[in-house]
Amino acid sequence: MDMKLLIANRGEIAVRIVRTCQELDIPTVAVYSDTDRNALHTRYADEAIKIGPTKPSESYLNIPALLDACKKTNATAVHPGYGFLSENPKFGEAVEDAGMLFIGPRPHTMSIFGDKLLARKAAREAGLLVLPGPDQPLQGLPLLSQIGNNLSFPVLVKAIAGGGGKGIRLARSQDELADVVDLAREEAIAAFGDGTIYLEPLVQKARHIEVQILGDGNGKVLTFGERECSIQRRHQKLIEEAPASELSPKERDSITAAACQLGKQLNYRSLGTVEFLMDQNRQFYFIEVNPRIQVEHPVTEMVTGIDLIREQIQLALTGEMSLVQSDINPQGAAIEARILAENPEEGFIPTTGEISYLKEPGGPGIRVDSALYQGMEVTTDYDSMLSKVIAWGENRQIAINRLKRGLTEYQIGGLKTDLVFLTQILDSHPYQIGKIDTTFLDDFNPTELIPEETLTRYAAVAAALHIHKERNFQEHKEKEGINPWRQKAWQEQTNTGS
Amino acid sequence: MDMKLLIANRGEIAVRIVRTCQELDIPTVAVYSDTDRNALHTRYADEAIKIGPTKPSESYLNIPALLDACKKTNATAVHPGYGFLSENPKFGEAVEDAGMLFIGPRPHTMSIFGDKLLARKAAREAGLLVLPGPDQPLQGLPLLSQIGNNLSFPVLVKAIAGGGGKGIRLARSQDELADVVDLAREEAIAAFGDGTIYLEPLVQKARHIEVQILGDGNGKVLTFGERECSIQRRHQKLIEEAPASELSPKERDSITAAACQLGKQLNYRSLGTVEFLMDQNRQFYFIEVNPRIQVEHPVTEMVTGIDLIREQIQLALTGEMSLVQSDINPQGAAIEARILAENPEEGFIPTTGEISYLKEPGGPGIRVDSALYQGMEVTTDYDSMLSKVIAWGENRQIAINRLKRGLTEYQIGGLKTDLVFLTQILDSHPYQIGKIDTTFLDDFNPTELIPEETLTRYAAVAAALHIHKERNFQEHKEKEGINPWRQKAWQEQTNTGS
Amino acid sequence: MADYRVYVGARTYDVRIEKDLLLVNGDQFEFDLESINGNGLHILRDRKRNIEAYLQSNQNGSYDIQINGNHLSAEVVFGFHNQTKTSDQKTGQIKSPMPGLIIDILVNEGDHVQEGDTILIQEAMKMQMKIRTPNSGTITKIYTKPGNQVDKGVLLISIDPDDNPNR
Amino acid sequence: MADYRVYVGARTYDVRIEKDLLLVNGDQFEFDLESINGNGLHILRDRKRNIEAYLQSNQNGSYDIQINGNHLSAEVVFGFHNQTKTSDQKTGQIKSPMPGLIIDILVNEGDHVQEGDTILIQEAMKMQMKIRTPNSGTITKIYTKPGNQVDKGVLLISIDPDDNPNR
Repeated sequence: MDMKLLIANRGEIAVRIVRTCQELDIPTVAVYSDTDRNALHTRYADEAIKIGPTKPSESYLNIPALLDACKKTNATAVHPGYGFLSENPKFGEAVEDAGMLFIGPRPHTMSIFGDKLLARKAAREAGLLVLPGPDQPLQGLPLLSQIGNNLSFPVLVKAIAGGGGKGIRLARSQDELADVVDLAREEAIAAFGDGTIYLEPLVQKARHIEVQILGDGNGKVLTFGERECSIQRRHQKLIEEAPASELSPKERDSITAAACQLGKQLNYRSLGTVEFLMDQNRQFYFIEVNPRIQVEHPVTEMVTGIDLIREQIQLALTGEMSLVQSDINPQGAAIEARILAENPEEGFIPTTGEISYLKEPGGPGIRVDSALYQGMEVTTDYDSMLSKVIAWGENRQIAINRLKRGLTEYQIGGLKTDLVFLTQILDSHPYQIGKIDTTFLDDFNPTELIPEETLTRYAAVAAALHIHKERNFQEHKEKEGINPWRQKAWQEQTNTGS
Repeated sequence: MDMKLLIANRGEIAVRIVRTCQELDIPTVAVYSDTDRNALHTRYADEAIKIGPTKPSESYLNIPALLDACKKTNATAVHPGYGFLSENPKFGEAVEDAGMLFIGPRPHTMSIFGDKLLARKAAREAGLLVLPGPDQPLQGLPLLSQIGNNLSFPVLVKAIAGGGGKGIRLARSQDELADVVDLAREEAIAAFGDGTIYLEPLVQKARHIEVQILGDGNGKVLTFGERECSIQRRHQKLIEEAPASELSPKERDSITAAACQLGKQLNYRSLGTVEFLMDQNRQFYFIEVNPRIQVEHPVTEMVTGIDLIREQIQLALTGEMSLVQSDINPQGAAIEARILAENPEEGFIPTTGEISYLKEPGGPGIRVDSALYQGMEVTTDYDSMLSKVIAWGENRQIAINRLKRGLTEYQIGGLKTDLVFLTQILDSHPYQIGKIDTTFLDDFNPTELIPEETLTRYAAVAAALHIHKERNFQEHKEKEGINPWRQKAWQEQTNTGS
Repeated sequence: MADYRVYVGARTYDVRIEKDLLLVNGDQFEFDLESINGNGLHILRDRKRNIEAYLQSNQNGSYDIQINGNHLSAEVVFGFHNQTKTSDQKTGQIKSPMPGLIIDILVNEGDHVQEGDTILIQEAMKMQMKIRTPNSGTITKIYTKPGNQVDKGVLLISIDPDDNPNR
Repeated sequence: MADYRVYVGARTYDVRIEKDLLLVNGDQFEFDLESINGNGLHILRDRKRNIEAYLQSNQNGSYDIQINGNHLSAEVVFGFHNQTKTSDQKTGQIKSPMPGLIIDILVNEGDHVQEGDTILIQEAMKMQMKIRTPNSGTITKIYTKPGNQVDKGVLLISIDPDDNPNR
């Protein structure tokens, strides 16, 4: 193919895109900030070019720097990945104005979905069921009753520029409302540079179900089926699966049809995800569209056997879709777990450190999408997601068991992660029977997989033995004047001896 | 399940079996020799027990030691893996006599296929086409013409106890025959303790095609389709794929039917592979049966989506097959490449060393079955196969591109392997168009993937820069009395500077 | 023969290591620890299994340990400062548990100390060890000073135990 | 500033490293090398790409290097003025190890030389370098003269080795 692709992103998604390009024989350009100068995506790509300092605003969010990198490397196309500039219409515009291919929706489409109120309007016009609530921003602080649209407390205060779970706050009562609104406005300004907010009812015990679509930009839209992403912390997805375990064929058809309908309405181009909430009456409400590839896309790839990034690139390149709907036949079940540099025991606070040892899982039905490497310095400069493990199985139970097995094999030395926590979720009865909703983690208390006393005993013995060997070695060394660099070799001698 | 499984094997297949057991919640016991005391399979298993010294005859081939390990660990079942004792009827017998479940064919079945002449007879009786040649051992040295069965030179001299490509020699002419026969006899005695040999015609430019079957031991036999393993070095498989790229549906049906017929005839129990040679007239000849799991089984697992080890264990446990033939619908194409501690540039001589750095491939459609770990000492004590990379794709071309991509990501530090050679095979035109047969490697000359001058230049610069930094560091150290342990940190400082 | 007291979270383990013998709180085990690569991965082996234990030793004699993805932190102190009678304890003599550098002395002669107080810090292999007093008592004499390089078993500090039988 | 001569297989590279300048056989590059972990993985970075280079240094200043799965072995000597390996031992052909100026020729046709004798002086990168004969023999022909600017690999002098098999 006559294309040279610059990937305006980092981490596992940049690696992910490079992989597909290598399989398509498309030359790739990685961009990197100071801290990322040795990152995996810079090594796997055919070329790597520095775009600025660590601060995202000066590198991965820096449009001029990225365009400059494109010019320097003669890139003919740009893939934005997810996050960073992936939903920024100005970026897509700038790329296309520079005469390059932007691998994503039209800028105009992005600006619609970038404004949650416009998105609600568009969805309603396409005949989708949208959560009640006014389609205008909240002015001042009227009583909820005055706003009407059967809004009632608790109510969500959302930033119109938000999305992906960011910019959402809950107000439980009228007296709380004032403070929550102020807080939400401040946050929205800080996060999105736009303090406009609006109100949306809170759906109790909702399930998060989303539909993957691909549009050719001329009204033809394919669906790759749905995903369920109800396991969330702070509105952030943690475990995702395909298909949604509890949908009836009828429900599945109706939700995917609705998503396609919205796509057709807008002549949607490229990959996109239409997100819904399913309430306890199994009613689907549109919430938003993510006009880009998503973190959880691999579960769809594993059940359909189709490389979504490949289809996205080929479509951008040829303007034609290489598939028809009947080519897409999801089979079995796939589940993804996100490996985070966060400590679940302490409210998911970010953790940092150097990856001093790494062993990733393998074997049947396991896929690892990772940006980790031994020697990597994990900082808080960027998103805390380090890696994803995805398991496929003929059915959900097999996929669960496989994913548990895979997570158990994962060894990440030198950094606290959520690996054990993820296993505990998969291990829990409610998850195993599919009794999940977005409040799952609120009242989830993990049961230990290994008796704590066993673990602490192992730790105690390991520490004692280690110091003991160090001491013996120290004496040994002083007696025989051994070179400390040979310590390991020496230890192994003594060990084989013991 | 009420089973405790001892795995009488090592390396990647032992790890592979542990993985399935973990997914089935079956406790596992790993056995190990002195050198394997820290091997991956000993860590992934729930228990690990030492069975003897490094020498296979005293550990992995030591039946009393293995039975003793079973008793000590209260194992209720034994999986032999491949190689070692997997095809030894005495072992299966001993295991069953000890009241345990042997996960494999009946000892009687094994003894039939352990004798290549009995195997030929059985196949012929089942109506399979068998290569011409007498069904008795070669006595003395008659003229080939006298032997009849339209045998003609070149002819293969094979050990009846051989198999898996071992114990095969070629005689080109009557004068050569005497020496070759003597040599073959000696080898056979050394390798199998049985010098009996027989003659079989050489099939010119044959394709090696084999069929995976599973029998319930009562005449019910399922097939999981065929594999092609024509890329071989010294009769040893190097790259395998499913399906066989060039079979017509009709040919596929007939060869799988033939395999099932043989299985039914013998009330075959457990997993097995029926191997055929396809000559240039697309005629299939039976050559042998491998009554065990095979190295290349993952390609079948990837196209069928079925865990063969799981089906094998469940069958052994319940006596019932959990599948019917219509459950088995191969899709797409899968290719496996064997990562060997061998140097292709020097006639595949074994290589040794410590794995001082390891990074295994990941991403869509890639599976890694590996026994490698950083710090592992690779010796010549056991088989040279270290790891397998398997790629799946909607079609053969996608699978090839994916496998190439995966192999390129594979980083094994400290040891020469066949990684580059494998990529060169996949990259070659004949392989890409499926023009392959068992003589493929005889006249294969690889083309460099990267210009040699580029590589040597990189190497030169890397070496010079490394020594340069070392020297600077030494001086630096002498000046500032820096602690050598902090060298890396220091280097990073200077690098960020540069 | 060597004794170590190890604190893991709320738990305390007294580990005694002899030639081929290992006692944890008095019970015998057959543990063995082996370094797999230069990167902290170790195999903790007992009669039944091989456990992957990932160790990082911090400067202050404490360890971060990962086992099956669980992160634990262990602090090791030389000697049991419980009621088990060791010669040190009778006489209240604090000896150097290993060859190394005296980093700091946290007490002065005449000070009164409680069992378990850290009284001295010694360094070896770039690991700092807290040396604690096995019994409560009064510091009678300090035989060394920071910066001293001492061998194993050298008398560092002597204490007059409160429960001194000879008193 | 430092000069290194690196032999990789049959090839020879003269690498000059200055502050932010790197010359390979006289051509300028922007290579930089960085150690990623304690296990030999390095990133070799130039203006265009990040190359994973896996290095193991052997005692004798030689390196095993893996790049894209290819195994290469490199031998480094300090300075350019060491015995050249570019000349072919068997045929006794002395070739120019690098582009540069012929300063002086110390032998005449018909002379007998001993292995290791300096027979010619070449200047490159403002540095003079002695070229020695790898084998004893008789000078049969001299193909250049002082003042000549020669490229790398140009035949300069041919020697009939004493141990010439064809003789």
